[in-house]
Parts: sequence; structure tokens; C-alpha cells
Amino acid sequence: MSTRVAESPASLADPDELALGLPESYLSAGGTLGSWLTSTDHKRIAILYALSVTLFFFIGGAAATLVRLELFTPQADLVGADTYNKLFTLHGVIMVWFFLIPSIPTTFGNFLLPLMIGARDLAFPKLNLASWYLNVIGGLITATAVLAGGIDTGWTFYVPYSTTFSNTAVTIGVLGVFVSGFSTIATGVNFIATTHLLRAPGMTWFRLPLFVWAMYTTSIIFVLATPVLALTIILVVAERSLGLPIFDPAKGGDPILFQHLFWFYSHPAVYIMLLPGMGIVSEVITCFARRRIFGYDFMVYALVAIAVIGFFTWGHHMFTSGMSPYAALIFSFLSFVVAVPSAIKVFNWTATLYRGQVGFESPMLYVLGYIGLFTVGGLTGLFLASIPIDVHVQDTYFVVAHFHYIMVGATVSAYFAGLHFWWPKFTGRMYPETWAKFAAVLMFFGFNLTFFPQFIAGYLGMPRRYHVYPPEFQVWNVLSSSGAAVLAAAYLMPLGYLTWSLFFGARAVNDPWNASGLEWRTTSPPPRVNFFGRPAVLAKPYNYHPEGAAPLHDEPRIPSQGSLT
Amino acid sequence: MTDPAIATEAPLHAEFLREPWDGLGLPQEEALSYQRFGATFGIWIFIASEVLFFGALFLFYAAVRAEHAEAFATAARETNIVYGTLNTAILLTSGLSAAAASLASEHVPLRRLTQWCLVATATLGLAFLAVKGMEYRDDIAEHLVPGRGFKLPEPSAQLFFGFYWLSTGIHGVHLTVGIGLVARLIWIGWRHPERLPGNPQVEVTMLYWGFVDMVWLFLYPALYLVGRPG
Amino acid sequence: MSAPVSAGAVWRRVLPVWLGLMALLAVACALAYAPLGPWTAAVSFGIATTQAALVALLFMRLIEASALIRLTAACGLFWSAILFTLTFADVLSRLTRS
Amino acid sequence: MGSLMPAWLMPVAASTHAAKVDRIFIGLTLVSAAIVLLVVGLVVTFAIRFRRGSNADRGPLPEVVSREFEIGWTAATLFVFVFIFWWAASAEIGAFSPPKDALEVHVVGKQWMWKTQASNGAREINELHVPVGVPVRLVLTSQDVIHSFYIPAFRLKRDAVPDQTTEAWFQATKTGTFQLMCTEYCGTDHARMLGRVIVMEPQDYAAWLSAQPEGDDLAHQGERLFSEKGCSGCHAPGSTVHAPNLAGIWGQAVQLDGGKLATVDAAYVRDSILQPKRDVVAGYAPVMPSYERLLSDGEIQELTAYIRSLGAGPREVRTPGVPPLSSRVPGAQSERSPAMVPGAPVADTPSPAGPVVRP
Repeated sequence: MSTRVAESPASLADPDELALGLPESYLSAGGTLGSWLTSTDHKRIAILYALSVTLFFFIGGAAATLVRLELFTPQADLVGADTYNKLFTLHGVIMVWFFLIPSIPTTFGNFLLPLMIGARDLAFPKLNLASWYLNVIGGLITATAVLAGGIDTGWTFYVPYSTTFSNTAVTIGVLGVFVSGFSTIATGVNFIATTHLLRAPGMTWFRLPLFVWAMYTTSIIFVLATPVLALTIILVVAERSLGLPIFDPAKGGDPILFQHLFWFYSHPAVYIMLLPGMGIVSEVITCFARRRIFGYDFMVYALVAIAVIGFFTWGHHMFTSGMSPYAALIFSFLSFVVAVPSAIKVFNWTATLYRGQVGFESPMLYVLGYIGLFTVGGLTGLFLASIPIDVHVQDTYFVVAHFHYIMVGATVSAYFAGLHFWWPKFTGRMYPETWAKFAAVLMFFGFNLTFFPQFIAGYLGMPRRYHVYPPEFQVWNVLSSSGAAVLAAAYLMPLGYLTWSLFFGARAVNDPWNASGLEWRTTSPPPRVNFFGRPAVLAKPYNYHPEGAAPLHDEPRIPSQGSLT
Repeated sequence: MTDPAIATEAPLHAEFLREPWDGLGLPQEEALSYQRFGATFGIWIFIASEVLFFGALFLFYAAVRAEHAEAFATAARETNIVYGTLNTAILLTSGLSAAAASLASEHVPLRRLTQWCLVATATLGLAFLAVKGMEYRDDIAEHLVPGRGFKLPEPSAQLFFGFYWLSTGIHGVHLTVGIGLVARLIWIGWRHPERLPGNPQVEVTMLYWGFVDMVWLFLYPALYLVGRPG
Repeated sequence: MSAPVSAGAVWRRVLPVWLGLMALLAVACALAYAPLGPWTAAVSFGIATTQAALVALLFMRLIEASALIRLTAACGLFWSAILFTLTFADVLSRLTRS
Repeated sequence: MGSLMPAWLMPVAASTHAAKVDRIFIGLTLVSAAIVLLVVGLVVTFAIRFRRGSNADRGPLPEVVSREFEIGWTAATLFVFVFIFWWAASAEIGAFSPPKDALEVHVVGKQWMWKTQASNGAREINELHVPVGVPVRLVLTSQDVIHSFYIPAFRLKRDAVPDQTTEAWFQATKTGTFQLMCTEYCGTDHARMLGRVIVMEPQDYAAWLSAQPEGDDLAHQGERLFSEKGCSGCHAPGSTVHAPNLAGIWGQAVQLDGGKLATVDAAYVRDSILQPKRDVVAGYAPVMPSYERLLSDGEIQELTAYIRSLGAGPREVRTPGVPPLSSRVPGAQSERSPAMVPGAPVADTPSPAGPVVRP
């Protein structure tokens, strides 16, 4: 192996670095399928998760493509009403529960959390493996619902439509989500226990990288919000399949109570999708600006504040539902409050660039795109927190555009930023940088072309979940569908060049970005036990320059962050 | 960070020590005690999660009861308070044996006591399910299953029994899982007696058992003590 | 607290708790029939809370657990409180409106 | 302020509320645009000026600057956001309750159509005729799943929830035909659950109303039901059963058993019919049986309208051009929507809103 590196002129490797006769990497410790499917190594489980979420991403993406194609014209010319309804439900259910929620925590979180805090593995490795199986089984159950005729309730499963009126495979679909909920809770328990108990010597709470903080706060939401969804699903199944009256309005049940329970989970779930992306952005932006993060303490407080206050705001999904207007005012106020810590994060990322040595490698391009898209998504959130505007745009394309800016524009950009940033660490290979930069730029423009017109269509009054629509909205839908084609190409591109790099990419050195985190203080890819010896931490994270001094051009990292024993 | 209550004279079994706790560079005794704390912490996080699960269930109960107080009182009078009270007593007693098992498992000389307490816990759990089964049989005979031919005329009384069947069912599933976990410990104690004392799984299982007990303590007044004075 | 070493010591710790729990159960059952009007629910759930607290603190040994574990348990209660308070802010104001 | 946005980016504004919403929307858009420009401007400027290897000055930042900046922009954002909340919330609070003299329209949503019944007798399907400049109070309910009644031109949206009533109100400021849509997903033909709201000059509305076949008046229907369903057996003045007389109680506060007070309104009447034992008026025995399942939602609305017509409560409607109740005779109901009739084949294109036409 080492000889090949030495021969390769493209490699940045110091030939000595890999020629030390070190233990084999986690990738080469057993190559059989069985060795992967029974592995309790957090890094291998992360790879398993990466494969399954990628599969679900493309299933959900295929449904979205059909939806956008259908909306190209105002008439129903591609699919009929029922098929369309099943397509957007499939898109929502798969993307929310089998891509967005597990995406960053179970792949990057699983792989990096122990590495970043200097641990050998997560606290409960067997539970970690079990969580992957639960996630895949849940996904397969939900996919079975598609084979059994599909689900047409929308991902929100509102009663009484889902319990008494829909004739589709709702029960199977929600049971899949229920099973995947166990997987989510297991991951949350694991991450919280790991962060508390397995930090390396010297890794105090305020020396944790922000990505670890993001995983920790996300896990709190995992553990405390998911059970409410699980119970809500049981209530729906009990009413639909066991015939117990639960929300049945004819018997005095309250459908609005379902919405409270559902959004108590599903609003914090938005922060499950958001916080991990914020963690990745903080890691990448410091590395490519060669600066310490601006206001580390405030970044931590902001993460915690978003995670906690995020639980207080669910009612803004229900302003038109017939909820009491007094409760609506409370929820409106709390929704404005939760926007403050998000704004602080944007300002701090911006300020981190100031007086830096900014490089434009592909992870950084994704992150710069993230900041723009997140700002637009966050500010349109203020529109939706204002009751009079929300009443007008609730359940229109304005809402669709808003949450896609947050959950797709921002979070998926962060996902790709992380993928490009840590790809050398995961696989030990470098990808073609030009292609990666091109995909990043294409993704940004494709995304805006797809979703910005939807803000306008929504304010003009185009409702969501319409497969036929009044013809005056066609111009916005044509723009949006064209953008979706560009976006689809941009999402497929990394699949191609990253796969190529697995076989033909240059070997990666241990720390190709000259980054500061502990995860770079081991080989690429890391060995089964993660580190050679016990890492110790001596300083705050993002130690790109001495405190109070300016970063110099390509200054080598000062070697106090972690030591290789 | 080690818990004083579990840093005891429990025997050291190298086989209890798992990855990644064996790689912390701690002496074996300390590593084992730290791992045990980790297991306890883990199950408590899970219990906090379960609190929200049952919290949502009780929220449903409270909101519907606030709206239909009368119908709930009428309907709750139909539940069988004898079975309910008997089952509460059974579960409280199982909580006693579970707590005793958890305390005793920390000492090698109390191995037999641990084993017997585990057996008592599982038996009481099964007794609870048996009483519950008899109660279900009576309820079905009295047409207390919501739907056609329901005993009471008010539609919202059916909501109460919707909650009754659902909540006792969910609690029963939790209890069955608990009995399974205890049975596993009994099996370990029977086949490998030396693996019972000091095993972190005893405390974890007993904490879960205690939580299932607590849920029933709230279900009891919610289902059986409503509308009795009338 | 020092850990008990004999079977007697174990029982001395848990039996009084059990007796207390059974006594509270008897009180709850009896008071359910007392004509307390709207206080019935408050009394029966108050007793249930006391019993649950006894189980959590003494059977599940929360009383001697580390601060971290107590904090974890408190989080479960705090988040349930959020769920109840904000949902009831809506449910109660809708009820009194009609 | 309205001139700040090109007209093709804004939907028609045809109600008093629409103008307020648009003002807040434009204000928020300006604030947001400023913030986006600031953030993007700073990111681009910093990224270019401090690009790797540039000659920009990179002196160290004093620690105190960082702390003051953090506190400064946290306070500033909080201030801006709370201000926007106050602005939006005060507009909302001002619109909480409809004016007392509003025309009342009952809306029932069902898969996949809207049925409207005005208190002056007009019944329509997928259409709603209203006079311009007159406040209209909507009382919504649904017969099956949750629907949402959405008129973009009025910036109005309210869910119709089965077996519950929700309320909303508007006052049209422009005549013309406006789109009505369902925005809560309700099944197969959700996208075709469309209708039209036709706003007319008061005199045109009066003419339209008088051209309607008579006798489908809500209150008269209710009067018929009142005797058919046996209500009059107990509630009539000469009855032997001790039951409250319903004349003149609309809008009044009544003393309940247990000391509470209740106001007689649509929700109270509905509860008293469906759950008579819940809130019994002081001094009466709880002898009334529940009419749950014996009366449809529409029938309850008709009974409510009748009880209301018995007593001049504070919300009594005086609509221009409506003949007094006593002059109208009961008769067969008629449905006369030209837009959509249940059972009729549904075209693949939804009916467009059409241009704004002055009648």
C-alpha cells in the first residue's frame, strides 16, 4: 500500500506517514458481507447508514421528480389525483423519516462523534448496530406500504382523514415510521451517554467541537420528542385498525388534539434536521477561513437554546386550525424568540470569515451556499410566525418553499459539505475537486430556481398538495420544475464522482485540509480502535492561530490541540 | 463521577467489561464501575424518553376528560375497582421485590436472595397479567368494548373505554417486556450463578420495572377512581 | 448511604417503603368514594404522585443517584410539563369559550 | 407602501383585512431583504477581501470586541423580532371578533364541495354571494374530514373541523369574482374542491337575493324542525314539562346549575342539543335527551337560526335588502350552484377564478 502512495505524484502524502506499519484500517478489518452486517464498529455502522440513507434519498427524490413533472402543466396529464397524492406522501414520509432525520446524525455523527471526543467507540456499540437494523426494517415496512397500494394522507397523517376516510395502506406506513422511531431514540441515548462519559482527558465541555455540541443537542430532541410521535402513531393505529374511538369527532374526540401531539414532535424534528447541519458548517468554515470560530460560547448557547425553545413553538403550524386565538398568540411570540439564536449563528459564521485566510475548496462552497439559503429560509420563518401572514400562506407553496430552504437548501448543502470535507477520512481517497466545485455551484443555483418561485406562487395563493391548479400559477411552476431538473443533476453528480474516487481517487493523507479536530489526528481511514494510544486535549477547538493573533498564510496548526500520545 | 452506591464489594468479572469501556485506560475495578454507571445513565435517558411517551398518553386522557367530564365519570364507574386495586397491590409488591433484587445483586453472599427476588418479581408480573386477563373477560362480557352494542348510551363514554383498552394494552406490553427481561436474568442466575452478583443488567432491568410500576400508579386513579362518589 | 450487606438490611430498607405505598393505596381507594366534589381527581392524582415519587426516589434509588441521573429524570418531567402546559393553553381556552 | 411591490407579485386585495396583511408582508419583505443583503454582502466582501494570500490587514481582534458584538446583535435581533411580533399580533387582535351587525354565513365542507347557507336564506354550493362593504361572519364546520376555507383575495383561511364549529369574518372592499379553495388536504379531489366568492354592490345583492326562490330560510326550516323533532313538546310556552322557554334568550347570559354563567350562542345551543346534561340552566331538571345522531349538522344550524330569530340578541342581523323573517314562507330547499353540483362529472381543469367583473 505504501509503495503505491509513494509512486503517486498527485498524492499530497508524506511517504513516511503511511509507511509506519500501522494497524489496518477499519475498512480492511474483514471484507465479508457478514463482517459488515454484524460489526459493532461505529465507523462501519456509519457506512451502513450512509448506504441506506442514500437509497432512501433517491427513492424520495424519484417521487419528487414525478411530482414536479406533473406540476409542469395545470392539468393532470402525467398521473391522476390518487397517484399524485400517493407520490407526495411517499416523498414526504421517506425524506423526513428515512433521509433527513437520520442523515447527518447517523452517518457523520456515528463516524465522527467518538473520533472528535477521543473515544474508541460509542457507549453502547450493540445498541448502535441494532438501531441501524431498526431503521432499515422501518424503511422496508414503509416501502411495503407503497407496494400495498401506497399511502395518500400526506406525511402529516391528519385525523380523521388518516383514521376513518383514507382507503390506503396507512397502518403499514405509520408502523414503519414507528419502528424507525426506536432507532432514533437508540441513537439519541447512545450519543448522550457517549458525550457525557467517554470524552478524552482534557476534553472539557467548552472544548468540544461545535459538531459534537450539535449532535448532543440533536440527541436531546431525539430522546424527548420521538416518544410523543410514537404514541401519536399508536393512537392513529388504534383508531384505524383496532376500531377504538380516539379522535373520532362523532364521539366527541378532538382532531385538533392530534395536531398538538403530532407537532410537539414534528416541530422539534425540524431542529433535528437543522442542528446537525449547523455543526458541520461550524467545522468547515473555521477550517477554510483558518480562524477560530467567532464567539464559541455564544454558538454553544445558541445550539442549546434552539434545542430547548424549539419545543415551545409547535403551535405555529396550527394558526388556522381552530386553535384558541390566545394560544396562537403565545405560540407566535415563542416562534419569534426561537429565531434569535439562529440569527446569532449566521452572524457568527459571517464574522468568522473576517480577517481569515479564506479558501474556496468544495466543502467551503457548499457552506457559503448554506449560509445564503439558511438566511432566506430562516427569515421566511418570521413571515410564518406572524399570525396574519401565516393565515394567508398556511398550506400554500410559501410554506413548501420555506421548509425546503431550511431542510433541503440548508441541511442537504451541509450534508454535502460534510461529505466532501470528511470523505478523505471516511474512505482514504480524494475526489476530483473540479467536479465537486461544479456540483456545489450547480446545486445552489438549481435549488434557488426550484424553490424561490414557490414563495411567489404561495403568496399569490397556490395551495400545496394540488395536482391540478388554476392556470395563472403555471409560470411559477414551470420555473420550479425546470429548477428541479437542474437540482436533480446536481444531486446525481456526487454519486458519480465520489463512487469513481473510491476506486481511482488519489490516496488521502491523514489531514488533507490541515484541520484542527481530533478526528484528523489519526490515519485516513482510521483503524478499528480509532487512535494509537490515548489522545489528550490541551486547548480549545479550532486552534488555527494563537488566541488574539492573526492567522498567517497556510500557517501550520499549532500542535497543542491533540497529541498522538 | 462514579456512583457511591454501586462502588461496592461486588465481585469483579472481567466478562462484564465491554467495549469501549475496557479501553479507557482505567484499572479494571474502576472501569467496571464506570461502565455500570454508564448503563444506569443509559436506562435513565430511556426512562426520560418513556416519560414523554406516557406523558402524551395522559395528555390525551386529560384533554378529553376536561371536555367530557360527565361522560368520563359515568364510564369509569363501569370499570372493576376490585381487579384494579388488586392489580395495583400486586404491582407495588413486585416493585418491592424488584428493589430488593437490585440491592441484593451488589453482594455475592446475597446471590440466592437476588435470585428469589427476581423469581418473585416475574411471578407477580405474571399474576398481574392473569388478573388483567380476567378483568378483560368480564369487560367483554359486559359489552364495554367500544363499537356496536356498547353498554352506555353517551358516545363520549366510548372515548373513555378507547383510552381504557389502549392504555392497559400499552402498559401490558411494557410489563410483558419487563417479565421477559427478568426471565432472562433468572436464566442467567440459574445457568451461571456467578454471573448474577454485580451484573449491571440487574439494576438496569429493575429500573425499567420500577418505571412500569409508576405508570400503573397513574393509570389506577385515571381508570378506576373516577366517578365513584356518584 | 452505606450499602447493606445482609438480607435483613436489604429488607429493612425496602419494606417500610412498601408498607407506605400499600397504606397510600388504601387511602386512595377509600377517598375515591368520599364526596369531595371536584377535589376527588386532585386527591387521587395527588396520592398517585406521592406513590410514584416514593417508587422513583426509594425503589429506583434516585435519592442517592448522581446529579447527572437526577437531572435526566427531571428533564423527562420538565418536557412533559411543556407538553401539558402549552396544549392546555389551547384546550382550556377553547372549552371556556363555549 | 403597496407600490413597493410589482402588482404581478401580489394577489388581488379585496378585503379590509387584506390591506393590513399586505402592509405587514411588504414591511417584513423589506426587513428581510435588508438582512439578506447585509449577510450576503458581508460574506462576499469578507470572502474576497480575506481570500487566501490576499494583502488585507489581518491584525488580531481584541477579545472585548467579540463579546460586545455578540451582545449587541443578540439584543438588536431580539428587538427587531419582538417589534415584528407586536406589529403582526396587534393586527390580529384587532380582527379577533367580527362587528356586531355582521351577516352570518354557515359553511359546511364535505368531500369535495362547499355548501353555504346565509342567515337571510340564501343557500349555495361552491359559491358565495356577499354584498360589498358589509361584514360577513363565517361559521364553519365539516361533514367528514378537516377542510380549510381559503379566499386568497381576502387573505382569509380557516379550517372546517368535523363536529366542531370554527369562525372567521371578512368585509369585502371590491366587487368581483374571487377564488375559493380548500387548503387542508382532504383526499382524492382536494385540488378540485374549488368555488367562487361573488362580491356585489348592496343593491345588486338585494336584487339577486330577491330573485332567489323563497322558503329555504334557515330559521323557517328550524321552525319546522322544532315541531317535527318534538322540541316544542317541552320548550313551548304551554308545555306541561318544566323546560326553559327559548324566546328572547339569544345572546343573553343564563345562570347554570353549579353557579356558572353561560352566554347563549351557537356553540351553547349546539352543546345543549347534543349534550343536554352538561350545562343545565339553574332551576331545571336534567331531563332532556341527547339529540346526538338524530340531527345533522345542517339541522342543528337551522334550529340555532330559529332560536336566534326568537329573540333580538345583540348580534341580530339587519341585512340590506332582506325582507323581514315573518314575510317569508317555508318551502322546498333548492340548490342552484351553476359551478359545481355533486355527482356531476368533474372537468380536469378547475374552474378558473376569471377576471374581476363588475356586475
